[in-house]
Amino acid sequence: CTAIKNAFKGSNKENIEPPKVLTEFAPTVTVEKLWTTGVGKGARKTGVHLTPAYADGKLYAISTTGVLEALDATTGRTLWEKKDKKIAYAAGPTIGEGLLVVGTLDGTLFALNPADGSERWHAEVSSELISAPAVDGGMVVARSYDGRVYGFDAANGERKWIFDRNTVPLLSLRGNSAPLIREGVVITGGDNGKVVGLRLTDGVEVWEQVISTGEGRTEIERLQDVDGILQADAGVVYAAGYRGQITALAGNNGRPLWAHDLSSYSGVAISPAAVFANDVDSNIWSLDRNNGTSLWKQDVLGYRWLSPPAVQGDYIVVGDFDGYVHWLNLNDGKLAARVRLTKKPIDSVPLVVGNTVYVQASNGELGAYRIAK
Amino acid sequence: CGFLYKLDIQQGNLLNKTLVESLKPGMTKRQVTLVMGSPALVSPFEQNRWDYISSIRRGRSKMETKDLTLHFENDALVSIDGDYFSEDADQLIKDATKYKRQYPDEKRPDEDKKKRGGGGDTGQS
Amino acid sequence: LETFVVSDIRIDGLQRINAGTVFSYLPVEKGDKLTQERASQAIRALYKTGFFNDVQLARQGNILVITVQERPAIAKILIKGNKDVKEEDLMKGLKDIGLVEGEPFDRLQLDRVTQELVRQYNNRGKYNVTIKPKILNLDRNRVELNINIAEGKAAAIKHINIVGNHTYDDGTLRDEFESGTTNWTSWYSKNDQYSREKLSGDLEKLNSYYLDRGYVDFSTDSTEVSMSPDKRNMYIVASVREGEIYKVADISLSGNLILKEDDLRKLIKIQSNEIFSRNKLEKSAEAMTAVLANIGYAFAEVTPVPTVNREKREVSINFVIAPGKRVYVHRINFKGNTNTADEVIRREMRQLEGAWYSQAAIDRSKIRLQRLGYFKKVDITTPRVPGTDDQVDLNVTIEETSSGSFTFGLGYSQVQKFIASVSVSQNNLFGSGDRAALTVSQSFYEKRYDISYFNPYLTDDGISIGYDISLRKLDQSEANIAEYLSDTASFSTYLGIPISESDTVNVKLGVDKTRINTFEGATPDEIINYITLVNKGIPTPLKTFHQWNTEISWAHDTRNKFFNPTHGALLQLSAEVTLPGSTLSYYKLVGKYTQYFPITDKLTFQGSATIGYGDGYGSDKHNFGLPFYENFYAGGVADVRGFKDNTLGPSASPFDLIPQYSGYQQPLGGAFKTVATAEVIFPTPFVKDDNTTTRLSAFFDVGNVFNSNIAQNGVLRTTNNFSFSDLRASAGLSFHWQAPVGPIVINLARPIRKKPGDQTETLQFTFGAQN
Amino acid sequence: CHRGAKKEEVTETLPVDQLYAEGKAALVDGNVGKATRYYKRLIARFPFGPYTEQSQLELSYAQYKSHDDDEAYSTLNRFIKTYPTQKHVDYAYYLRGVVNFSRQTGFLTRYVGQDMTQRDQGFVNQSFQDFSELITKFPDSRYALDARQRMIYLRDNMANSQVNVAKYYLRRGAYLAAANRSRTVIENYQRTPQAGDALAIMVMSYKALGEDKLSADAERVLKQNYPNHPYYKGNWPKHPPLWKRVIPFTNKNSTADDSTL
Repeated sequence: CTAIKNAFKGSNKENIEPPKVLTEFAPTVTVEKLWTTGVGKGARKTGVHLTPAYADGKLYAISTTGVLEALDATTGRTLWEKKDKKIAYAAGPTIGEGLLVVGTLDGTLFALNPADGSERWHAEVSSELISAPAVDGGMVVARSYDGRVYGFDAANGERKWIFDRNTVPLLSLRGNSAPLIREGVVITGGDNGKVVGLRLTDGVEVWEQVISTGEGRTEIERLQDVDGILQADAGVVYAAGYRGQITALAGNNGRPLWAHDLSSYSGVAISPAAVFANDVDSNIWSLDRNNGTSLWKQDVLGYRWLSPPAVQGDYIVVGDFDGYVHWLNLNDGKLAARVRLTKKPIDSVPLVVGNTVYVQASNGELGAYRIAK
Repeated sequence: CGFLYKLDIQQGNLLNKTLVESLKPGMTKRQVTLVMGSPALVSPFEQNRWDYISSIRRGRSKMETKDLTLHFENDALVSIDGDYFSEDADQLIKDATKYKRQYPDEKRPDEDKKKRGGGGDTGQS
Repeated sequence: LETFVVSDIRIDGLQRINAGTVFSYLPVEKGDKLTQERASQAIRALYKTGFFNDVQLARQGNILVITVQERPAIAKILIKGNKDVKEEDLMKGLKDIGLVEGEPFDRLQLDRVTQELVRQYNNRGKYNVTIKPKILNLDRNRVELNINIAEGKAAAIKHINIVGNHTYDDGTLRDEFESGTTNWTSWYSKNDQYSREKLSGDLEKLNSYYLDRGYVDFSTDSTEVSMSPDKRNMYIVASVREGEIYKVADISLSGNLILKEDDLRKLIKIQSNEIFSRNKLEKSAEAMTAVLANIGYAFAEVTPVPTVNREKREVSINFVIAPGKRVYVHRINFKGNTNTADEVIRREMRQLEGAWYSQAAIDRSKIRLQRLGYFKKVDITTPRVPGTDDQVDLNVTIEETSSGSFTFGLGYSQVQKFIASVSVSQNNLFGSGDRAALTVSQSFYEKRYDISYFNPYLTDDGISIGYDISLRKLDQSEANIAEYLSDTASFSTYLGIPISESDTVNVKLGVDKTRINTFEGATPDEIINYITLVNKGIPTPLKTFHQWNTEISWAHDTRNKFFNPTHGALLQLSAEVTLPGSTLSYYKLVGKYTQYFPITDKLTFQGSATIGYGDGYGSDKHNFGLPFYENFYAGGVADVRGFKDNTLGPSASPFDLIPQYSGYQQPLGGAFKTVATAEVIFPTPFVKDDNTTTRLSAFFDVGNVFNSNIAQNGVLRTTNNFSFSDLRASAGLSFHWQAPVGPIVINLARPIRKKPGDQTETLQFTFGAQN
Repeated sequence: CHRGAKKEEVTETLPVDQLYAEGKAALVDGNVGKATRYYKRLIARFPFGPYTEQSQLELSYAQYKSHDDDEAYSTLNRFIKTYPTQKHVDYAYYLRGVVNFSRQTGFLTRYVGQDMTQRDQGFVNQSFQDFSELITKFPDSRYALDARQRMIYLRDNMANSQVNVAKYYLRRGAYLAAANRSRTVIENYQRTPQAGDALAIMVMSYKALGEDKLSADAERVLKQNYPNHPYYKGNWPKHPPLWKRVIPFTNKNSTADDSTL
């Protein structure tokens, strides 16, 4: 039933590996499509990854064509929306401390009232905001495209601190790592191949750890971004870097627990026992959370430019360049189910709430799927 | 015939009064060149005589020549005699505008952000 | 290898290189004492020759044994898969590094080549390139080199974002950028192809955009260039801080001014309490440097030094003037003149050797050389004379075009239909600077034989002399003019006298004989009656007119280029009058004025007006007004475009008695002509020669011919006097191309104001013939 | 494989001696294009051996004959570097000089008598240096004599071009320029006839500048070295009178035709 289109007909002219063709298989789990809707025109050509945010039954989603929408999570109906072509929403949204925080392409951070979208405060930063801000402990932390990390007081938007020793090389990969806040420490990855831990209250650097060492003669060989999704659980931080290693670090002092050679630009997902990531050739890897040894590797979706993975119950959810959403079994990586959301690439991480997953494609198409028990 | 256009023929040095007055006997050739620049005429037959000569014939008028002659004895300036044209700014401007009505926005074709260096591609020596 | 005296030297392992060659490079001979230091010297010397991969020194008794391993020679180099970089460029690149067929092959060079090629492709935005060199060993110590290139596609810029610009939005700031996002013209303009030089150029433009509008504190904090993981899309983000607008406080001049202060102040393009603009500062500094260079200070430097007062938001500027030494020109050398004689170029130079340096004279010389018309390119460089600090040489490098043209065969012109012509013309005859042309042309209605010769420098001051002999048999009707045959023979000689740098007066003396024969029932009555009137009332089909005439003309030419000028004007006034003893005594006054000025650095405006007026003079025995064969005509490819050639203006009364001629009009031309045109010249798209050979323009023409004087029942009368309503107008596009075969003109014109009966034409062209 | 290469390129299979013979034959009967191709393939296929050295030399001659001057010049330079002690290497030096020498006597000079001293002197200097290298390295080579003749011709050429300019400036009244140009001729080309002209011009220029003493010095030297210089006959340097210049097609624009001696 799923028509297979090889979009990369001319890929040898592009001198890139052609994407693997999807083959038929018997799904081992039934996936129920709840609803799909469109949020503006998505990210268009800005190369930004947009993922919705969920809070008490409501979904909040944005588009760089100036659309911010609140939807009912179960039915997909639009509750309220803000439309202004001049404001290119690109970062977030993030819910927290009673605020709906969202960043724009011209460097403005908005804190809105989640109920109706009215503005509480807004602040200026020095460059584009394209990764979701973090809200916790009375603070809003945002990372701007020029590598600076800003700390704002959640109550009134007053700027508390800036961390700006996060150098950006001449050439880097598009995308920034979204900061995480755990136990009073802000954790974020830099384009210089390092992960850094800052104190939430005053932004002073607590620890710093190199994930990827980009050596090489040309700028291309020296790319070393840590742009992907970071995960932190039980005091351990998991991060992946381009041309680097998947590393587990101690949250308090940044000491590396284990590292596994794997180059990834999209980041990691974690389950109680394993860490999942897809490498630059879109093979999906599962590593043991304690020692980093690889459990399984699934290459059936090779070169399909996969989105970062997300864990939904016993399955991994991931989108690909052709608008397909794939479910794989957590323990052995076998393909479990496949649904087609749209024809445009899905490059942002799916949002899992309970046993429902919300997937947003780059053209703004947003779909909700539930795994039938 | 009366109104034929004749090219201005200018030759030789044009000196600045203050510089000439700062010449003192006993200076070496090196010092003189620093002050006055290189002499226009040094005869191959008399190395120790420098002539800061200058001649100008503007349009159809007669040619005037003035010559400031310097004599050296074993590399020391001995005598300075003769006369010279001193630099007169207005006259210079009048001569130059003959060739070029200043088109304000027209960049000289071979001039770009290169260092002035006489516009030449070989840099300062 | 302890030291010993070398009794003999033996070399093993030689194949291609003969022993003699090695000995000639070896610093050690028989009988020398070979120390350790001399040995390593020998090895280094042999490696330097580039012939050997390995050199070993050994001792057998007192014989020095050198075993060498020759580098393999390259038999063949094959390159596959290169599209962007052409084969010859690649081969040349390899040649520069030393990888040439027949030369020794060095593995180290190969790595350098691959690296260099990857860098070249990255610079063109092709980041997915892979280069795989393969070396095949052949017999006789030779190798074959295969370089396979997989270029991949160029990465395209998808997103450019400027953050922090509040006063001016992204759109205005980015329209002068060279880099841009993909749009429909990208396939040609390549604006979406990322390159660091282009980006730094764009950021500099951004910087000067703000500095030219008073934002002294403007700064670009950071620029990030990033790419998508599949290396096919590029994203550029620049964050800026605008700062405040500043005004200019006071302006002062310091240093050695040379000129009077208020002369220099006149050149300053910015006044106090105007908004600060770096561009105006630079323009003022440039103007002052130009004036100083014009009067001999070639190395003058004028630097505007701003001092910023942050509180009052004011900047006071001090122009520091450093004139440097007065500079003299030592030698003027010419390069590239394989055909043109040295003197032909030197006489155009306004700058003399031994004179003080004058940039004005040099620029003027360059324009004069370009205006000669037989140099494709003229470049003047002024390098310093080594060992002096106040003397420069002037190196003039010229590129000669084929100054002659030998056109034989068919030309086609609207006016003359098919022309079979043989014409030899040389505007730099054997490099002597003289112009000579011989034309024998046979066309549908015209037989023409001309010989002309012109020597621009009869005297050293530039008095020129020219001769012109021509015989022409013309059936006017085919040229859309009234139906009669004219047969003229003429000889003229003229002197050109320069009266200033841009003005020349020409005095011409000519004699010609014109024989007109008319055909009853075909030639319009007006002409037949006119001839009978002139012939004292006796009608005759044949009439010969003799005349002596002299013409004085004045040309004032300040155009800054020979073809497609952007500045200056061309004014030509001429008065021709017949001398006593001619059959008819008349005079003809023609004035043509063309003015060019740039609208923007890409668009140039050209406006031109032509006025012609002729009439008889003196006693009525010879005074029959302007004879019809000397009438002005209007309309045509180079006149009021959009109308058939020569058809504007008064025409003869139609012959109602001969049916097939009924609609047929015969233009008579007139004694008064006014034509005006306005043209905007814009760069020709898709042509990369910056208007040196092509010219595309939109034009608006207006004009007509009036008061044709005709004879009716024995009395002279002028009809169609001037009236505004009779002026015709047209607009359209005109394309000029200096093709190798000769100038080609194509007009696409649409008449706007025309009257019934006008013969119009939308497409007009001439090629291969001066019409 | 595509039909075009059916006839296996003959130069790929011929043994070395036949390849050389074919190339030589082509060169002898003037087919320089074929000769060049054969020699190039021989050098590429057989990078060493007696035939290779000889064909490198003959390749440069073939390229020179087909007016491929730059190519010939670099082939010769490569030959001299690779076989500095080869027995015919003096011919290579000699041919290198001839390549630039013939470059400046183009088509027009022979048929129209264009005076080459009036034209670009770039290659003249290079050719002069190449010949002088031959004479210093191989004084008794059989080409040395011819090289010396050509050097004299080149020197004469260079001196003439300087004198022409000096005469022009003298005529225009730029006396300092004329004097300085003559000075270069006197210093660099002592024993040439042109040095006489230069001295005469210097005498006239200094006098016109009112430098009678300097003018007298110059005249003394002129008298000693060139007693019967036309300067003494008056009306020198001769310049075609106005009535002659009025006649079309007579102006050669070269003041060389009335050169002295």
